[in-house]
Amino acid sequence: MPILEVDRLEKHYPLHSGLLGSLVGARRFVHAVNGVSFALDEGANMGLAGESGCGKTTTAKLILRLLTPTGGAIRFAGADIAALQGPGLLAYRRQAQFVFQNPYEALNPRFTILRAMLEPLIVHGIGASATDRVLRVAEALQQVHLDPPEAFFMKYPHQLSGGQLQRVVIARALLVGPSLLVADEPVSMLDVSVRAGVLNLMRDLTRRRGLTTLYISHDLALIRYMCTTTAVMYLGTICEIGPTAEIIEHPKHPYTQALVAAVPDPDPARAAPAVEITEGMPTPLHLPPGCPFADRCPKVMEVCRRIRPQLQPVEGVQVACHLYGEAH
Amino acid sequence: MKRLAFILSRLAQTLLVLLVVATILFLIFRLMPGNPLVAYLDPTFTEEMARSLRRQFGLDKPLYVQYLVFLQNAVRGEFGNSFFTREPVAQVIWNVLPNTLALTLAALVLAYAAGIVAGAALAARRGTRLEHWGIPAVLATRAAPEFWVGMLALAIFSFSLNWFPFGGATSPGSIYRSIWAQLFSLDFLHHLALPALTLALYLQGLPTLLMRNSMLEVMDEDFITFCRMRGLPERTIILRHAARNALLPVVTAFALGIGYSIGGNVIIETVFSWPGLGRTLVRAVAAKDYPVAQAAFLMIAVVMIAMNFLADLLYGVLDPRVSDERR
Amino acid sequence: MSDAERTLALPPRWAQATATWRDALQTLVVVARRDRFALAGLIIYLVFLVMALLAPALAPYDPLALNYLPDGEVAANLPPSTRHLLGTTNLGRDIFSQLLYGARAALVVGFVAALGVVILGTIVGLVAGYYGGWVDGLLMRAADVAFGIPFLPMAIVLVAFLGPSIWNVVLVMVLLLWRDTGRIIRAQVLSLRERSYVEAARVLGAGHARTMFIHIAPNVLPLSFLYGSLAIGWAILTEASISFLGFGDPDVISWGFMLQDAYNSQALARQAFHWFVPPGVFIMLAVMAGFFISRGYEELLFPRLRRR
Amino acid sequence: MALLDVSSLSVEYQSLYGPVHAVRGASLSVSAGRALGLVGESGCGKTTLARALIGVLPRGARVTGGAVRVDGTDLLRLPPEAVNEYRWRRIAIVPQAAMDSLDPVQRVGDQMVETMVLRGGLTRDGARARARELFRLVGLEPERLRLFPHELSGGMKQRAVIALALALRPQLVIADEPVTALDVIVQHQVLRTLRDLRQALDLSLLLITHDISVVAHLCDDVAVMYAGRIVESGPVAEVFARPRHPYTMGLRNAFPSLRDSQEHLVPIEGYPPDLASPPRGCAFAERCPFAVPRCWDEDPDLTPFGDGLSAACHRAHEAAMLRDHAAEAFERMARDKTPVAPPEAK
Repeated sequence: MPILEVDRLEKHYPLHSGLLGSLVGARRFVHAVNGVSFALDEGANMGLAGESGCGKTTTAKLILRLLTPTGGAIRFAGADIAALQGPGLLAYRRQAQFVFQNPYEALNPRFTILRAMLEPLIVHGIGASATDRVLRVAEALQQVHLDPPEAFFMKYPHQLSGGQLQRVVIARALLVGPSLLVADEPVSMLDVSVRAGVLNLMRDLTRRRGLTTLYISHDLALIRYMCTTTAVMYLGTICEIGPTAEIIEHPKHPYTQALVAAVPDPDPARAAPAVEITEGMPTPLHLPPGCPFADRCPKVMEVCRRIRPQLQPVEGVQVACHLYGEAH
Repeated sequence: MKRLAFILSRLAQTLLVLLVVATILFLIFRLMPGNPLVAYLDPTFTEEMARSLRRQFGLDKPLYVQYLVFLQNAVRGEFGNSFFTREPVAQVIWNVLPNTLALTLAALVLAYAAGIVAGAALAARRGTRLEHWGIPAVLATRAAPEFWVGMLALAIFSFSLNWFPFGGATSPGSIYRSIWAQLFSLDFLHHLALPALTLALYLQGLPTLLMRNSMLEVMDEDFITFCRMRGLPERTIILRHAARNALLPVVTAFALGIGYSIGGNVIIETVFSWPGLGRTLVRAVAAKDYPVAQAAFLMIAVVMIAMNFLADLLYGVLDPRVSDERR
Repeated sequence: MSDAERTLALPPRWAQATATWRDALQTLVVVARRDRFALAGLIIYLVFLVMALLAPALAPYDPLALNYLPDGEVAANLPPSTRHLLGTTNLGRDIFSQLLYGARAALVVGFVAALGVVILGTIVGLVAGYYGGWVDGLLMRAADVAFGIPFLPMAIVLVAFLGPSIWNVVLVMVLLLWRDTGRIIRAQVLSLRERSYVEAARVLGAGHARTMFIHIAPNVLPLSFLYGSLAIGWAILTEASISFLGFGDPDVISWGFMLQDAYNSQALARQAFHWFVPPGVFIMLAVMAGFFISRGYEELLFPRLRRR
Repeated sequence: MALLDVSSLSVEYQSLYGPVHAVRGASLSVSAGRALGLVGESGCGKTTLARALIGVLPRGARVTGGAVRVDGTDLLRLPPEAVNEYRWRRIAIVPQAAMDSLDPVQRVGDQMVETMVLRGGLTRDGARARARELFRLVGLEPERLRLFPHELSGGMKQRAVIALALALRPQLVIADEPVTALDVIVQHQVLRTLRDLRQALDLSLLLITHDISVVAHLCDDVAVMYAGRIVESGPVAEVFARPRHPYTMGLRNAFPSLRDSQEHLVPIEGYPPDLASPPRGCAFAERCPFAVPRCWDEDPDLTPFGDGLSAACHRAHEAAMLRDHAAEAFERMARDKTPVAPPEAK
């Protein structure tokens, strides 16, 4: 049974247009996440790719219960997490942890590293004594190669570099012994020369502990390096999902094709064939009844504007596109 | 269309605030210790007379009826008669309102014109001696009590040098054909000068400091750097790009500043015996003349909230981002 | 060295939460060192504090007592002399002694009102900014209304109804002035809430109260402190204004009361500058001290405004 | 002769903790019609360098040495009004924060017209016509000239700023991280617009970026910057295929590639040095697995190696051998956190 099941997940935000607007106008909604489904087996990892505004970060925050869904369900080990309250929620928070995009902001500027690391132990009541907790923190810091740990204890976040901070964030997430780790653009704020170190560290630690991992990134190259499965999101829906290698080498959905073609390659010899689509994703405000990508799609058909395509198996992956459907 | 919606929503908000302020006022005057009639009722009045008076003022009805009557009267501008002079309250208020508006607007215009120029100058002279001592000097004008500055001004310019009158808005015995004739008479302006300058001296601190901070901030913005990179003349950069953007927060402050200044009028008008709303309020409260006090207070609130609303609209015109804002 | 030994070698402060108060005081020292005006502000407050505490010992006369000349006449309207450093009032009271006692009213009103304003404003701002939604809407509409009330007129009306006492003056200020601090703190909390560390606190299991008071509050307290030092000035100024208008506490000698006394006793016409100049200067100094300290603090918090 | 020739440029700025040496004797040149990519990590001084070229440094920063020659004239020696002859007419810049580079309260078109009237001597009508033409050139509908900046999307703002940069027909455009804030697909399209413009207008381009792939995509030459200096430069294909500086070698292994499934990333251990107190020797020595004692004492100069290639490394002559060991050596250094013993040099 999969450990994490996301089932037709939806998150709609009401759009505020002032006191008067809400009285006269019909309420409008931003459809940030609009029917996302996927499942992760224990120990599996998946990359969630897409441009900014496609709903990938919202999906992550829904899974972590930082937001509550407006539709659909998220089941962790079979239980719906939307209903969790109090001790149940606390228990779930021990299971699901997050690595933030911006390590400079993920640590409270007024807490020392030690204090920040002790916080989850205090909240969850982990550790028999103060000394025991400090020892756990020291061990966790060592695991992310911050050695010797006590050299970092009394430091404030602004005294560390981005790479070191992200290691602290990872160590803190692992401190409570989670089984699910979600990482939102874990290296995009870091200098290029230290990115590889953090990526390798995350790969080693999650594999060794058998963690279920969800990486969220706009960078397909990073996802290829880190993940065996990939889902591509567009305007709040998954348009293609399957084994990473297949998706990147033989993208099926026109959007995936455009996305893959747009990635510049460090090797000038391997220029990818360009795929023409119009610039800029629309805001998820007026969702067309048909395929969300129809307006920008170079291969758009009449049916695309009427019927929203569902994910269906095509050559080892799942694609939501009418090009691969039965005749309409 | 968007702009109209913006204006309407601001208007709705403004009216709501006004309603709440009026309600608070009503409650204060009805629920505070001491019935509004206590001051009016003489101990020699008989119980019978007191009851008939209560009926006359509507105080025998339930509170919500009194409230509705109050609102209705407020909208119509009916506030009854003064307890003491027996004049209709509306008359009292209308007589002094032009004086207050003249004083406030004169002072505000002076203060903001001077403040914006001074603030821009302070920003341009960043790091110089002018800035080093100029800012504490401006702070001193904000810290000095208005009434004390007014007292000094009176003692020096009126009592000692005899340049200006000791107080009031017109010389005793002056008669004018219309209110406009009065407002633009030399005599009136002579009376206005000292209080308006005193008030302006106090008010200029806020726009001066804000304009300076705002200019400094804008001058560090990327789009100003980009103007420099394009080699635009410094004058154009400062006047057309920096100052226009820097003015935005000053306009917001103008809105809030009006609040403080109208409130502050209470003080200035008292010092200079200026026959305005503020002095009327102070005297009415001191004399427990509740109908006048209530009306004067409400009028001050109306003027203040209305000016806030106008400043809001002005901001919407100056900054194209505001009326489009979606949140 | 074993892990346990290493732990024990740590400084004893290791488990301390955050040193907000120590930070605030340390920052104050830093501010005073960097900025001569801020240092001047601190010194002004210290001098006033000494004046207020030692007023009975320092004052040569009872500030409310009528003094008589050796010939039995009331010592009214005397110019400054060695007997009466700043002369006497029209009723023969010693102005210098009144000035010393006035520091008491100023400091009590200033500090108590500022503390109240900042505590109320900070809590409102924290709660509104953190919870958002209807809680925020309600609190911010309340702030709008507070901004829609003309401050000084309302203060006069309330004090007139509640009775002329120094504590009513303080109460009125707290009721009306929390709005500025509240709005600023809310804006700050809104921006902090977007920072990942607040979300991190939630993901790590902290509840709402813990997130608000342990994780967010230390980050807005410097701002509260800044507004607090400004509020001291406003409160002193407001108390003076209310006293000047004649709604002050008749049993408490304040600088505003002295000015009212002078104004109503034709001191202006008599050119008795020795009577009405000193109290005004003292009010100004007290208010400026607050401005200077907050400005030094502001430059430290928002380096963009730094003069260099 | 090179269109732009920067030699030994140094820039420092005042911080609270004393002077920071942001650019420390950087040299590079751009020939007419060529595109040079300047790559480096954040904080390496590439943006400061660009701002020194256009002559608008941040407050507190000043040029402390070197020369910036355009067609042989040293801009740093010219009086300010003479510099304006070059600024925007010969060299224009698309700044790093292009998103925030337009005045928020003025229409985009007015800002373009203003520049052309005040700096290019055009009439208002002439400027308006040219603005429409420029907008079409960068792929924007001319109707959008009437909009305010906040009404444009990120990609459109970027294009508008590019159009503004082309307003006075410059020969060289400096583009500082022109696509960093944009989404992948928009990024791709803006880059293509830049490439098309370069061909159509015979522009020279100085492209500043942290992303090696973008350089590979768009540029003829590349200069690699580290800690305020250029450590290696030359034709793109040559430098990436056969890097001579260990930093470039390290970077090559530190990026994931989309089209390579079997790779293993190797980080460069450590962090760039603090430029408030730059090291005496080679700034990269601390992170370099091949550092020899000389590297710690003596800062190597940028030395030409023929074919337009230059590198600043004491061991550049052994580059071929070092390259073979690079992945392994960086890996070992990352694991052991100490410089590995350098392979014996003969």
